[in-house]
Amino acid sequence: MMFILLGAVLFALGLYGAFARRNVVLKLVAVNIASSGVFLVVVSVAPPLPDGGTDPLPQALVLTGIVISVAVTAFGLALARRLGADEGRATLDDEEETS
Amino acid sequence: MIDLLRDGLTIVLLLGGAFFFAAGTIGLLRFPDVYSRLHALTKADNVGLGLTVLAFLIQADSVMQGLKLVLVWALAVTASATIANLFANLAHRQGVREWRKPEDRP
Amino acid sequence: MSTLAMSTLAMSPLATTAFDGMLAVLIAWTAWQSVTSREVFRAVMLFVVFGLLLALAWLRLGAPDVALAEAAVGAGLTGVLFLESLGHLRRNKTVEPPETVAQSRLRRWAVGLPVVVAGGLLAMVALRLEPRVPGIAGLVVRHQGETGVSNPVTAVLLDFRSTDTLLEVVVLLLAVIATYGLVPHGPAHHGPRVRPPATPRPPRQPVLVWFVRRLAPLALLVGVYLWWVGSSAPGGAFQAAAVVAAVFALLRVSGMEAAPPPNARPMRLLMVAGSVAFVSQGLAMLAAGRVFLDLPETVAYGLIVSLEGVLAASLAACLIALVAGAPRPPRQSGERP
Amino acid sequence: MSLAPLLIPWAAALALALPLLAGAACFVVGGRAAATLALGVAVLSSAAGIVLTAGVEADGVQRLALAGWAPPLGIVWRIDGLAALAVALTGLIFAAVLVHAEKSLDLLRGEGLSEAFRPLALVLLGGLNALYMANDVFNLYVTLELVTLAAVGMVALAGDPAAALRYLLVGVLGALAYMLGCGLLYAAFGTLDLDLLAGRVEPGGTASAALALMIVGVMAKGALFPLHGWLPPAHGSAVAPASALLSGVVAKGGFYVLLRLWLDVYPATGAAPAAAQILGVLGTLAVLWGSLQAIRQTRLKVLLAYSTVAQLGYLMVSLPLIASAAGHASGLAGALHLMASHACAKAAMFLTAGSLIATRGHDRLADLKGAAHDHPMTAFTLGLAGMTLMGLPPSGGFIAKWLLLDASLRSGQWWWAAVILGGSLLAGVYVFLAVSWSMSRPPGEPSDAQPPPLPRRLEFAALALALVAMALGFVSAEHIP
Repeated sequence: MMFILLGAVLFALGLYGAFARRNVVLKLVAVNIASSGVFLVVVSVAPPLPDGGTDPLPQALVLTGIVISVAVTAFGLALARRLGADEGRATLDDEEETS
Repeated sequence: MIDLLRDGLTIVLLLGGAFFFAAGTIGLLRFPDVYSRLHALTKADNVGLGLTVLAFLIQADSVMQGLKLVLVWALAVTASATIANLFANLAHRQGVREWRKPEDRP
Repeated sequence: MSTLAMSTLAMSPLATTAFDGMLAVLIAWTAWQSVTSREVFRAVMLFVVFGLLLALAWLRLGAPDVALAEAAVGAGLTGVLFLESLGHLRRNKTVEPPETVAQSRLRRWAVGLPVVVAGGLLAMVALRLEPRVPGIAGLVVRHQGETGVSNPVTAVLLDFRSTDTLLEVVVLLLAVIATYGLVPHGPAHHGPRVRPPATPRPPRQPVLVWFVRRLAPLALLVGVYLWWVGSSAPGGAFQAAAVVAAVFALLRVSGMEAAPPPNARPMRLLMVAGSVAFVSQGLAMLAAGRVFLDLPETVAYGLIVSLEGVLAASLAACLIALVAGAPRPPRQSGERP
Repeated sequence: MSLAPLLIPWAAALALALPLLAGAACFVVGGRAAATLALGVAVLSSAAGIVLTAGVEADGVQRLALAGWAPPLGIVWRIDGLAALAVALTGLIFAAVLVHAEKSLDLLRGEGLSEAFRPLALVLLGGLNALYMANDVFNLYVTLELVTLAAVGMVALAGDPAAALRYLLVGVLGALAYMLGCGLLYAAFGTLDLDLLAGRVEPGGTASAALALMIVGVMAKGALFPLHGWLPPAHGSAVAPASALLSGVVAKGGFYVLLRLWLDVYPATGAAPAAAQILGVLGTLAVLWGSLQAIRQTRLKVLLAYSTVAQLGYLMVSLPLIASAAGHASGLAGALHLMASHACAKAAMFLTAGSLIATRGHDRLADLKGAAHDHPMTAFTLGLAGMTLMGLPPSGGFIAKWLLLDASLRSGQWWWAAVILGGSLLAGVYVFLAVSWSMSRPPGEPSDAQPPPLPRRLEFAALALALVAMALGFVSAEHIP
């Protein structure tokens, strides 16, 4: 219960950061927080087992999700580095002049 | 009887550990510069963690479990010492001066 | 008191709820601070703390496998990745660009309001969810014996739903391929000249070097242990690979390059080994008259453990490559000979 | 003779395994051998699709329980006509694009770019094949992520990290929404398998919310209006062969998953008619907005990218037709025809853009004058593929639009017919713009100037795809179930 709420809060916070932040690295941090929120919801929304344990399937899904999110984050950061090196900027704003 | 004694000792050790953690945290918040803060953190945390590990050690079911606990403590101590050293080094190189009493300042 | 999860069972329901509540508040607070931080370094540090606290939450949810992954992969390795790229961005690129008060207020409301609504709706739906049909946990227990492994999560990942896992391994390899594709090509490359990224090489710190030298073998041992234990207890190839990659990152920051350059062909071979072994094993079963990716009951345990071994090494190579970032530009376009 | 038990498992497994293995090999070794391998694997993948199609024709829909576990414990691949044809057609398009890319990328940017392109393209091909066959909502999530990451990698090859990053961020957020939907569905109905879900889903808040999340997710990934903003910069800035794959094939991945959900799970929620109208309206806006933007563009690749936004809009317009009882059959056939013919035609057009860039160094429409004189075959290809976009007979696009019109009239929703016709007119305008620039002669330039050389294989690769798009006009609708 508590963790479902936490998951929703993290999802909202992460979404907020992903849209409101302009620095690409900050956006990626926020996306990771949103992912964590989603993972929390996915595991804690599944009904508990009769013996009090946790369903292994959502856990497996979340493990897969974690690895995918690391992969995506790593490539996103590589792109952010390239953005900084090539165009000298750290945001995706179109109006920002390149220095 | 022996169980009661052991549990009592665990509680005492845990309370002692908590005291040192609290002291370290207060030091981190209240001390005036980076060097003394590091001092408060590392010293107090290591003793605090040491007492906590000791408290669990006397409750351990097997030798393996005890060894694992000691390993945790040893790793935490060396890691915090290393990191404290790195921080202090960095602060020193960046020219952060150590705090002095107002009357001692040049 | 063998595990933390066991020891918390002894706590009274009230104490558990209080602990969970405090943990949830702390996690939400670090996330809030990280998301609203104007400095990237601060945000990343808070994110690492957030990940460690979240690992605790996973333990409380009875998901120790996820907790390990969160601590090793989520907080540890992702944190290293963020820090590594921070080192490559110039100073003024690591803070949020300034905005006027009106702009930032507009942004706050225009984004904040819909996001709060979205989060609220999600919480409402999730809290009011009524399970109609039970999940597959019972089936997992019934058929776990046929997989040879006693950790149900490993059974799901490497046998029942191995297709997902195969594709996920490929996703990680793909991240490396795509990152390596970012190397500027040939002399016709447009735009400002790309400076080869300078490896962060701080002056040698004797204390750090001492520590890392002693820690590295131990951490490698932990990696091997996590792989081995994965079949019966929390752990597995990904967690193991993350620990090994973290060792590499540590060696890197302390100024010691332990691995061969990630771009070297043996490293590339190692990186693809996991995907290739997984696919080949699947095809071999097909050739043996069974189904793609099937694991016959008699050899399932051996196949899972050996495949996880290859995966651990291969994924570690991929993660190391991702931490190290894109290789330097080819010789003809770089300034240095 | 029954093909199914013997050939189908092999064909299906190889459609995933061969591209992945070849992609890994091309990451380790490069050069001529890798180029040959990549092309060979694309052809084999297409052949596997043809075998699957024949198997489905002979023995009906096939289900393969992967790893030997039936759902809800395991994952199945469902190979129906849609999946089989998609595998066949995708392999074909990849083969043509690889032929083109080997030459054009090296012409564009010197050695090395095609070396990076190859493994990305192969892994993308494997991921797409897995996507077509997947019958499990979470497996679809993993394949969608694989496809998105490969596609972003392709965009980044061209050296526009901002466009790639935007695509990546939208893709990740879409994936999160989608995964949330998966989690809710499993918690409520205890399975992730599409067939089982179709039987178990009951109308209610959970099902509606889960499906809404998943649909928003795939709309973001598939650039379906109004979540299309990332597509034009990404497809417009990528190197042309990459754009051909992205606009031709990858862009339909999102709609493909949407269609799967729509056909299998959505009817059970009882919310389909209302949602269909909403999606149809969004599709209409996509058609209008994408077409008008395309008309305003001054660069060929960006024009083509906006045209993709518009064409994806048609696919959304087909949803209310599919949701109606009377228009279901022809609406579905029309959508599938449109996907197939647009895939080939748009890939062909991007390849011609790539050819023009390779000889002229740019794709500004105003400076394409004289292209038809210098490279008649390329200009012919552009026009031929444009006929499919406009929906002129006898192209594949004509059949598609005819079927959609038929569906909208049958189901009494004449307003969608108006959208389809109006969109075709607008498509006519921008296709005409693209073609007319290349047809016009540059004033005052000596006509005997030596045209820059254009390798034959570039022209043939694009022409082949345009011809396939045309040939799809002769395939009767019954062959696509």
